[in-house]
Amino acid sequence: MTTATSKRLPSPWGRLRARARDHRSLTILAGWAIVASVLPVIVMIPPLSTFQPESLWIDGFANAGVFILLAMGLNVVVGLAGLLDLGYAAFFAIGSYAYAFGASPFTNLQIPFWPMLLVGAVVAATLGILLGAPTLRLRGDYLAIVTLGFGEIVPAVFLNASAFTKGTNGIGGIYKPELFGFQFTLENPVPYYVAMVGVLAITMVFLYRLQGSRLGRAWMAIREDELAAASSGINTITTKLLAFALGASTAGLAGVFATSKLTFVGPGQFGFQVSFTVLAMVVLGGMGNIWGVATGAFVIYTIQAVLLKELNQFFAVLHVPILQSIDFVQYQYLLYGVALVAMMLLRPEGLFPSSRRRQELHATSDDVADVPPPTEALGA
Amino acid sequence: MTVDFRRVIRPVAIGTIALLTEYALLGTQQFANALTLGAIYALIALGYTMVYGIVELINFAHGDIFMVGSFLAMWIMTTVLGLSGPVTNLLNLVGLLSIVMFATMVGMGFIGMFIERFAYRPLRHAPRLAPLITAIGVSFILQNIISSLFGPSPVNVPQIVPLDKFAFMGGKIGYLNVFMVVLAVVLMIALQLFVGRTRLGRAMRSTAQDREAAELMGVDINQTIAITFFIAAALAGAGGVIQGLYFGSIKFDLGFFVGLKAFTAAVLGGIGNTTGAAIGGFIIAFVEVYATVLGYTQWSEVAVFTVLILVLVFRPSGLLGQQLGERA
Amino acid sequence: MTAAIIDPPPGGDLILQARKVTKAFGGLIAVREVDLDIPRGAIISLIGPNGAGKTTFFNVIAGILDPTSGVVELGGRRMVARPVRAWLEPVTWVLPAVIIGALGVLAYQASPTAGGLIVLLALIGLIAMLLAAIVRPAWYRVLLERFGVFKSARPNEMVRAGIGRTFQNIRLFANMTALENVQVGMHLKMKSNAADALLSTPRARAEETASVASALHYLELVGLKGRGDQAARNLPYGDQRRLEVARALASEPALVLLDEPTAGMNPRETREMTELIGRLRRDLGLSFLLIEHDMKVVMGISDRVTVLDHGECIAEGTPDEVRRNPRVIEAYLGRPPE
Amino acid sequence: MKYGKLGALGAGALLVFSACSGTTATAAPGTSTAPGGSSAVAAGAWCVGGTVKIGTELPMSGGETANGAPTANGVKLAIKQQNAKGGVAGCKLDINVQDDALNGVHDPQTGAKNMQTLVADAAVMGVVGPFNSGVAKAEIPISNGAGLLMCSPANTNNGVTQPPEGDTYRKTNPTKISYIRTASPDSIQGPSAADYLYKDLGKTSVYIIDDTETFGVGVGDTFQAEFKKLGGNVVKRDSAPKSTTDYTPLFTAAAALNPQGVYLAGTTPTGMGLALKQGRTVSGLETVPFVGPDGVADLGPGGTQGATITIAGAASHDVYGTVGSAHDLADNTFTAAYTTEFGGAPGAYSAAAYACAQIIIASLDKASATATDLASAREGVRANAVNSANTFATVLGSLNFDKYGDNVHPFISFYKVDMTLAGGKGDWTFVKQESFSDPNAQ
Repeated sequence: MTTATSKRLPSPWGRLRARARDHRSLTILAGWAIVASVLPVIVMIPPLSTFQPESLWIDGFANAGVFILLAMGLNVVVGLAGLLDLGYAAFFAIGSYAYAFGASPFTNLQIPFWPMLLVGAVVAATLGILLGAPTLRLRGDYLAIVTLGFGEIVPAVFLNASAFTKGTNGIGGIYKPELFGFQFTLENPVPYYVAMVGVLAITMVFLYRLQGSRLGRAWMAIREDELAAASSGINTITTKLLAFALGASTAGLAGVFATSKLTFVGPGQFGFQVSFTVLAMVVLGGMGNIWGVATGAFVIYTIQAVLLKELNQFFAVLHVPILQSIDFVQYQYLLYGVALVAMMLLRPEGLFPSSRRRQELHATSDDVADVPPPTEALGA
Repeated sequence: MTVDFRRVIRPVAIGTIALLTEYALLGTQQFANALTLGAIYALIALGYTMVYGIVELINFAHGDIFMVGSFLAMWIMTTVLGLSGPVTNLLNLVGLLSIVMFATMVGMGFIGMFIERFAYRPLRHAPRLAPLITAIGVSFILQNIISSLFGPSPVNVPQIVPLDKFAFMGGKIGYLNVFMVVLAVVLMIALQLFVGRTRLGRAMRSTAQDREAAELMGVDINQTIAITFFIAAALAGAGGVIQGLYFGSIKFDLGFFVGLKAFTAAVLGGIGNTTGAAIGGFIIAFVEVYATVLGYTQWSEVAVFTVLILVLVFRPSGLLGQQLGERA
Repeated sequence: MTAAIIDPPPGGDLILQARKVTKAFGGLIAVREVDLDIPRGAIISLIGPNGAGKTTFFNVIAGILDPTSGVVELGGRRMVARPVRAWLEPVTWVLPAVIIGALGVLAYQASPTAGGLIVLLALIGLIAMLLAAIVRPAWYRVLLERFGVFKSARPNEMVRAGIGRTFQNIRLFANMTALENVQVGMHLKMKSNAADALLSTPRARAEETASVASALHYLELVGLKGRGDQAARNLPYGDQRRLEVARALASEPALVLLDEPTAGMNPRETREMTELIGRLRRDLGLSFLLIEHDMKVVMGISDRVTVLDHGECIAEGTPDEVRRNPRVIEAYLGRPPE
Repeated sequence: MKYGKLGALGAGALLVFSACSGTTATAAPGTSTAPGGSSAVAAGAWCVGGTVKIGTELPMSGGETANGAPTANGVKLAIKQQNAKGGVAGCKLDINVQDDALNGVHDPQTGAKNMQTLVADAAVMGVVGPFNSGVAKAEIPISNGAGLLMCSPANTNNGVTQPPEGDTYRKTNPTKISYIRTASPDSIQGPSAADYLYKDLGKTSVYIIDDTETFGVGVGDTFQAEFKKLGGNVVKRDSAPKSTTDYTPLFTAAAALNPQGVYLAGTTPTGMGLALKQGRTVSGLETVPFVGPDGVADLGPGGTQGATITIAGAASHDVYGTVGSAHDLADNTFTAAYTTEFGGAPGAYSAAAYACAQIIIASLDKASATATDLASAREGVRANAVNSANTFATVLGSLNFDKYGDNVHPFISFYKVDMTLAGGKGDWTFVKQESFSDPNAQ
């Protein structure tokens, strides 16, 4: 099919696209390299440069990267496998605490950052499987409420098991990353930015490869019709668990990264708001479309963390008398709510819907009625 | 109507035994506390379950509709009726309560319909998660409107029902507690009768079963869904009234967590099933009170969700899930 | 067209054997003590009026429903039956952990560190057993058998054992392309795992290329050549039925269950489908179990026919025998099958 | 931490400021004279652009607006008053408001980003905030590296400043601390309330309920330890998160154990006002004393929006509270000025924020003598503020800070609610005050 398309498009652009399809991983890496080098230039151009200095923009991009990771991970669970997860922040919390335990004065351990990235991902994946296991028999919205419950339980455990987690005080003074003797500092956001772009690019390559693999097809098949997938030989249970595990491991990565940058972790950082925000990013970006989801995350993070916070300044620049007198900081969540509703009403399929998966989660699978769900999952 | 053992006597018997057991374990005072809390959860859970049953939407803004209801009731009592404290004349009290209850329920009903019209109806044929995100957006909007109107601090509600108590079986029970539970039960029965015995109720049930078929049979889908939202929001409004009367203090962000527990209750009982929602509400309240009595208040949320997960692992459609023929 | 009626091969080379299968939903008995043998290479049809329990029987065979009683054997191996001692299974999860945990508590008196480690070990053991229970690897099933526990195979395990199926109301992966639908059917035959995919190993890439070629082959086989790029939901109805057959074939089954393969088809499409089934049996040596309403198809293609009515088997035999059976005629309201 | 009506500019402070302005004042052409101010003065060369800023880093949106907005108002009031006097050494003051709430909840990540923003704004001389200890722990490493002064009006968690934990936040510049706080740490406030309940009120058993927040758990733990040490009996300890709406079951269970008193370890915005209101209605607790830290003793009279007495209403009798500062300087000047300016009573932490602004202004005034540019002025503010030799006269009384940034001479004042005040709505009345030695002296 690929060859057929490239034959039909002899234009340079078409050839480029065809080549990009044939060498997807390289294209992604190159794309990230371009984006990463262009972004710092863009923010030097007014009006963006008037909001905040460049170093803060770069710092913000590194933070946005955390949410892009989260959104790409949740996309595996919700977008590809069709499992509605409302408690995704739990795995973010697990990754964060994993790093705090591995590299802070609290435990007297100082495991280096890079292996901890892997440890965080593995720990989160393991717990993803454990938390996913009881939910395997559940469908749709029952799954949603149980995952929402897990999203509340995990931070509550970190809060209440204070002997092991310092409870509500949180763990501070966490060590910062180091690379070949080069120490990351809080003053200079550039190393974090570069590292984040690297992690993002590699994660995205991995996710695209997974999506195009046997496993990715199995996820999509389960999303489309679980019973038909099982009847085609797919082990729905392990496949779903793998989706939970891979989604959770991405959140674990994000947690380790965010914590190493913030140097502090507390149980209050992982409320339902985080899960909902990430879900909104996935839906807004266009479920199932990896780069669309990444863009959605970037857009929402920028709205939330930059535009809404700088509204006063923005309207001050505009010199509109009435607007200048309003304190927009007070109303930012009202505006955020309005923005969420407006964006969904305008683009219910998301900004960049993946063309063939536009119908996903449309179907309510009425036709399952005559066949009860497989009853053999756990304990039955 | 014949009394069918499976449908009526058995559930009533199980319920009675369960309640008596709870009573024996908790004692009068805590039992009354749990019932009162359960009444509020149940009223909100009904709204979740009705909306879900008919449009398959987790209406995350429903908890905030409950919150708005409590503020509307407070505003009616203080600004419109000029009340500030207990009303001791029983006739006056009944009259005032009816006015507040009626006005709040109708007002909230219209707010519910309004939200449905503008935030959910345009997305009826969109991917299923789109309305979920607008629901979250509506929740933000409602919270922030209330917080800019009434301020972010807790706001006092005139407790027009005197907080007097009477001695009962070794404990002291407030008249208000009794009123709340009775009101909740009356509203639930009224809802059952409405859904089961009226033309509109039939339209709602048929729409929930198969929207297209219902439409072909001449049911006005838009109207039916709007009425569902009206009733759901009105019930949440009733919950808001008693929340204010009982606790005497409300806050713009109280909706989320109460709503979350009510939603849990709805799922626990089998979402789409109104009886299940009511039962779920009381179960959640009892679990919470248990956690408190045992000294693990900070774990009560964990306990609530653990119960939910355990129930769903063994009954994936909730306690009464199959009864209404849930669409897998 | 008429297919040659072959006798069951001697020596009882049965691919599937269902014995006294009963399935009750609450008080309603959908299938009552139905026996069915499918010899290798045979085409067997299951007919009966609507609501006779045909699809329920199908779902039991496919591992979707547990029977109330009775056994389904594949190649002599018991695959589906009522669960036996299922309550013992949770015990196998918890028992090791409880024993090790108790040891740990005892050890805790002597040395807290050792005790703590043993309790940790118990926890890990518990988690491992739970995961094993979910994934059900071979050793776990052997373990269960040793405890005398029996649980029916899951649908995907039935596919692995050699059964492919289609559905009465087409259940394709509507938003995936026809090619991808067939590739999903090949899932079991592919070996690359998540790690292969992440690293894009040569083996994964080779397998992927091979799977495309193979899927195109299956599409061609069912007559969907050149349709591979189309989303399944955009295909015409008849093509969707064919695609479902291609997906079922992709798992390389020995026995294919077809649930009303010609429902809703026009006469030409019906004829093509009938020919396809005959060709597949001839070329690939596959066995078929059909549910079919179109008597022309049934009588023309089947080696043997089983008739269900109200969940009971009322007749079994060659098409001619069944055609003449008075009970069958009666079941079809006196309308004699032509 | 909560000083509602403690208000009042120390008379000394006023004198100091006007004296400073007076000595350096020379009339500057083109600078408008602020109404009521003494005179306009020319800004020194260090004051690039004629304006410097005080940053605020508080939760300003969503559910925590009630914490942040009135606190920031305290800073706005101080800046307005100072500008009316011609600014600091001729340099006008402005404010840089940052909001650390993300989705309506304080967020350390957002706080850290805000701190970066404030560091990047060269005109910011000092920062008032943060509100939450968790946010502070993410921000101090940044301000420590950049040498920007933070003055928290609300943090009380011991670990923020005190070693060993406090050291982990000051790793970049261990000797140049950048963080001070006006409130007494939990280790002083909790035990003093225990002493008061046990010795002064003569109660030997207590029920403790905390709000699971850093502050509540901190004072709850220290209260509990001290009460037990005194020989008292803690009948039950509960933790109820701020999402709790129904406290009745908690108090019903506790009342069965017949406590002679209740300690409300937390703040009114996180539910302790509701807990008081509901706890009173439970049989057996109608008359026992309820004691709370400064999060409960907000010193707001009944009728003020959000004040403990307003929320608890008639249940506010027999309520006692501790406040982590001296009472003797208090008068109503601050409260009056605040009410005039913002049309409502000050919030719980408004006065403390005002005091922080006073410290930054006084330090800047001192630093302006030697400053050559904004950077040196910023460093001067930091060095002056954290120098324990400098004593600042503030609305909270005189403050100076030890090597970890804690107040050298913490005071605890004790208040009780008198229901006859404020027209029958009830108000706090002063009972006594105690001084403590430096919490970090050992």
